[in-house]
Amino acid sequence: MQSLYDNLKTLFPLADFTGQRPDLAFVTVPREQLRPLLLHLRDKEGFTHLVLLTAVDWIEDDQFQLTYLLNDRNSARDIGVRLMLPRDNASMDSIHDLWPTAATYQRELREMFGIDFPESPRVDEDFILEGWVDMPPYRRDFDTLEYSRETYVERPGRETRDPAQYMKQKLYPDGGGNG
Amino acid sequence: MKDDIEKRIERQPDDRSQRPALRDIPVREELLPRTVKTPDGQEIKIDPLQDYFCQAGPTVQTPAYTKIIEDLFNWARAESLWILGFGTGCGAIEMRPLMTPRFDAYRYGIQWRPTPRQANLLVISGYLSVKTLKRAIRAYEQMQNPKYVVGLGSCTINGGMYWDSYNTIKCLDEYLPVDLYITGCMPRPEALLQGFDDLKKLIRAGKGEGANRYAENFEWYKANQKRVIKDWDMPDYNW
Amino acid sequence: MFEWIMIPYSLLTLFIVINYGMLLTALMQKIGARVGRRHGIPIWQNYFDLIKNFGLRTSISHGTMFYLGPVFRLTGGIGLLLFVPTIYGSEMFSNLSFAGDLILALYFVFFGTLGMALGAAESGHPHSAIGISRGLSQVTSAELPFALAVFAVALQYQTLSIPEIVAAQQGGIENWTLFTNPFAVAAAMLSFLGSMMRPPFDVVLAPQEIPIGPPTEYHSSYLALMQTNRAIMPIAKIVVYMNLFFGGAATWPVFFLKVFLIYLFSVFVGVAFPRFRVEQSVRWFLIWAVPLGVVAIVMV
Amino acid sequence: MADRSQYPARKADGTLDIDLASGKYLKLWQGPNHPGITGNMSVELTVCGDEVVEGKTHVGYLHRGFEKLMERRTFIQCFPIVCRICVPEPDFNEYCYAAAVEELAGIEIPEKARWIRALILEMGRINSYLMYLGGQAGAFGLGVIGQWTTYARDLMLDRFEELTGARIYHMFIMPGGVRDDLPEGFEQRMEQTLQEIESTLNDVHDTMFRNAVFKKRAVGLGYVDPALVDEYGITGPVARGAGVAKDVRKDQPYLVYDQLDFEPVIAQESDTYARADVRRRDLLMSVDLIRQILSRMPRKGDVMATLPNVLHWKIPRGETYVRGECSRGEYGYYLVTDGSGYPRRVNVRGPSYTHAMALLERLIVNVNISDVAGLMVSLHTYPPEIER
Repeated sequence: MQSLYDNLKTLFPLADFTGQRPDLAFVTVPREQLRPLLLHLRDKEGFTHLVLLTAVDWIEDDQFQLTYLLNDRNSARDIGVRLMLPRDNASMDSIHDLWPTAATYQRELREMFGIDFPESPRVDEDFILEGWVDMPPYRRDFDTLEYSRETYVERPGRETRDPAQYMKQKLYPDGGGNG
Repeated sequence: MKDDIEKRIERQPDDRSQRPALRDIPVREELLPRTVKTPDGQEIKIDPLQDYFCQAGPTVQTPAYTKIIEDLFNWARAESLWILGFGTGCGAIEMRPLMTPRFDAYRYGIQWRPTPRQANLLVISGYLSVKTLKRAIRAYEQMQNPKYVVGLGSCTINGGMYWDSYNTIKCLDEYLPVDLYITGCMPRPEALLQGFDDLKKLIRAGKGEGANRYAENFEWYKANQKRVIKDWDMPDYNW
Repeated sequence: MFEWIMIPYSLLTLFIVINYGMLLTALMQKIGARVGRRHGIPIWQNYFDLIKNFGLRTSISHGTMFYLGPVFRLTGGIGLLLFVPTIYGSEMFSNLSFAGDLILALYFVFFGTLGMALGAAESGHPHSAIGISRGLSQVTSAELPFALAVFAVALQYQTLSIPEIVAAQQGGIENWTLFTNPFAVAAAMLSFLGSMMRPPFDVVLAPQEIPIGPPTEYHSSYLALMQTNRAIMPIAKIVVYMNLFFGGAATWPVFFLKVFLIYLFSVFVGVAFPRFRVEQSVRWFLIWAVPLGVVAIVMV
Repeated sequence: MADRSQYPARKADGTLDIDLASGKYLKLWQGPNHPGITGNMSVELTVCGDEVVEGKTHVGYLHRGFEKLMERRTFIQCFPIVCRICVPEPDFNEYCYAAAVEELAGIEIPEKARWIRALILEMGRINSYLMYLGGQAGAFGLGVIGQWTTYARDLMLDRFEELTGARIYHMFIMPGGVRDDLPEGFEQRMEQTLQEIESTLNDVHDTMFRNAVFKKRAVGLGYVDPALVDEYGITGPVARGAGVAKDVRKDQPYLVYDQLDFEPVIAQESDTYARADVRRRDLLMSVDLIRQILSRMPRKGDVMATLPNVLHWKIPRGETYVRGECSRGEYGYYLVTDGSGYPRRVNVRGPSYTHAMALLERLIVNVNISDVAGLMVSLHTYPPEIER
């Protein structure tokens, strides 16, 4: 993977590179370089299979990370292309013309993270949720427990404990333990 | 179950703060009133929400027969449970062994019906996401009185594994009149057979009046359903 | 010369046939279940379902024809039964048969389907509509070889009265049409498969495609009527086949046995095959069954 | 064959121009409450005559928000719920999640645990394929196959039960290894089960695959052009049915698959019949693989690595993707950790995600209504993988 990274480096201004496994690496790319990089990987390097496209919410530094994971079957290697987006009204250009299935992933991201992909087909239709009136649920600042408490009736009698404390009480009543 | 319902009805109206909506949902355009041109060229006005559904609410159907006949009917109902073939959740996967050689529920008069009109038992097989709850309500209301609901799996009782999920209901009998719960995640076919057997006992004893319970507390059920289903785009009673 | 005693006699026939049909259909389901290594429904299940459906408290109508659909269907079944001699030579059970009842039987075989189509169409359910269009096209193509076979038999025995046809087949198994005119019987039995709503010709009801076709919207009492007909219609149809091709039945035991065997034929085929698409089944009838019928007529 | 000339023209934005009021088209919802649908999803069909003009897949009826729920559970708390994502074959969730966590936490699992994991995965594959065969035959109206295969599946579930204690949700493969060793005499009982399954498969082969009517229905239905395989991210039997020997077990061997000898099963016709046949032969291959695993597995050795105190288990920042070949295709977990005791992001990549959405919507056009169910089953779509 290092060799791949080196000759990619000559072509594109790539940021940090992570060799996760011998057959899996992640590179970070600036937004305007994403499309040429994907095209290069697909056509020149043989990464023809878009495995997944998903997002990670780094709310501390106010960014979304988009991850395009590509797979090259013939030489059995994967590369994940990372891309950082500003978090407020995030928007990204669609790649559904490179891989038709990307449209599905983009619909999900639009709904679950609120990341907009203009000109991606059917991107504004309901995908998973129906009649969702709250903020996109996969964002970190959406508290699912609070939401379900406020929305759904709960049957009385259900209690939850912090497992660490509970097991400590159970296992080490004298208050010791390896915690 | 019944008095449990009444207890809860007493503490209505629910004082929980309704979460503010961040966006409002437009009515789907196939539900908007419109004029269409029929193939033979005449113009007709259509208001789907008015024209496509029957607006009459459910009414309490008291058994109008003598006790003997009602008992006979109850016995027959117990002996022929027609399940609506609607796998709402992962519990549906244990329904398949139930219908096949090892367990063979047909022996007990349990059969599948693919259409709600002919089914008289709605098995909520597992957690209900809001989207499915909407369909389940429609399916239930299309069934004919008397009809029974069996909640299958812990997640129908109190949320089970998904107690903190934002998309699944936690307490099924707030939204549909449940006659019986079968616990487990997921319940084994033996548990299902036992559950159906208990349901038969209930029906024979004349306790399977869920449809009437639904009709009596109709407003309460509807209020609960509408609190959860944010885009309520069907009439209150859609058969 | 019509005798009023006919009426209670025919009703008695009807009663026997209904119960026999109820038990027989359940038995056939059990046999099918055995192929799946199951025990299947209890033999009394049909009665439970019938009582239950009559006992449902609410029912929804979609209009007059919606009511009449099951009624027509039931009329088709009962009419077919009553105008065909059930037991040959028996004063009690030869029913209202008369010269030329063959034509009437042909008509009644089709009658129920038409009524059903009208009724189900009014329910307005798309699955019903699709099922009807499939059903009518398939039944029509399945009726064709049967009609040809019937004409062949009528030509062969020079009569349109079923009792006379049965009479002509008496006196030994070798006199049955089955052996005197095998092509007609072959054509008729193929069309019999098509008319029994079992695989490979059950695309009309096809649960995985259009659950469950025409009866989708039918429930409670309507459904109960149709169940009653489901018990009568096959028996009545089989009675016709039995009389025309298998030498009729002179006593009830023979009747029960022959009906059971003919029914079993369709069940055996049914459990072993997937279902044809509708255009495939129509093509199948036109390619295989109709030529047999033509041959039968030519041979006579 | 409906008249092609009546088919709707495409508008500028690529969508079809369909005037429902013209009476030429009929909108038909297949599902969610429909026996011919796989799982709880729905296809919005627009039909002209008997042929589908346009089909849109609608999912989300089974959405529980796993990826959100896992963000507020510790790593060990996640382990019991991941298997709930996919009912017919839960073990792949457990494996992929466990493998991802181990990779990021730098845990090396004992050798025997790797063998037992492979064994569990193959058993799960057999279950899933048996379900599929029944569904495929049932979609064409041959109900008896479902009876036989479900019975065979019950036998395999018994093996699962004595190994893991559960029928469906096993919760057996946990981070650090597997929960327990094989019980006494497991090999012999497994051998009996495998023989039962093989005999069932012979019956299925005679009744289903040699059946003229089944061939009439299945041959030529849902042809997948091999050129589409990479474009649409097609994996698993659908790809192998199209002649592309795409099998993660061979391409990027995980667990012990590099020590087992097998060849990916492929067919060239790329229609429903070919896919069904690929799955049948793949099932037989799994039976053979289980025999290999049981014979070559190390007899002794522990099955669980020593974990840190799972209640205070923090995993340093990192991200990885772990994949496996499940019965429907490539199953993968994309796991991101941020140094805390909770996963930062988990993304489940189910094969149905591409099969049931983009591919199905493309294949379903011009298909007869009767064949829609058969087509969906032949893609072996399973909605919870799409919506989680």
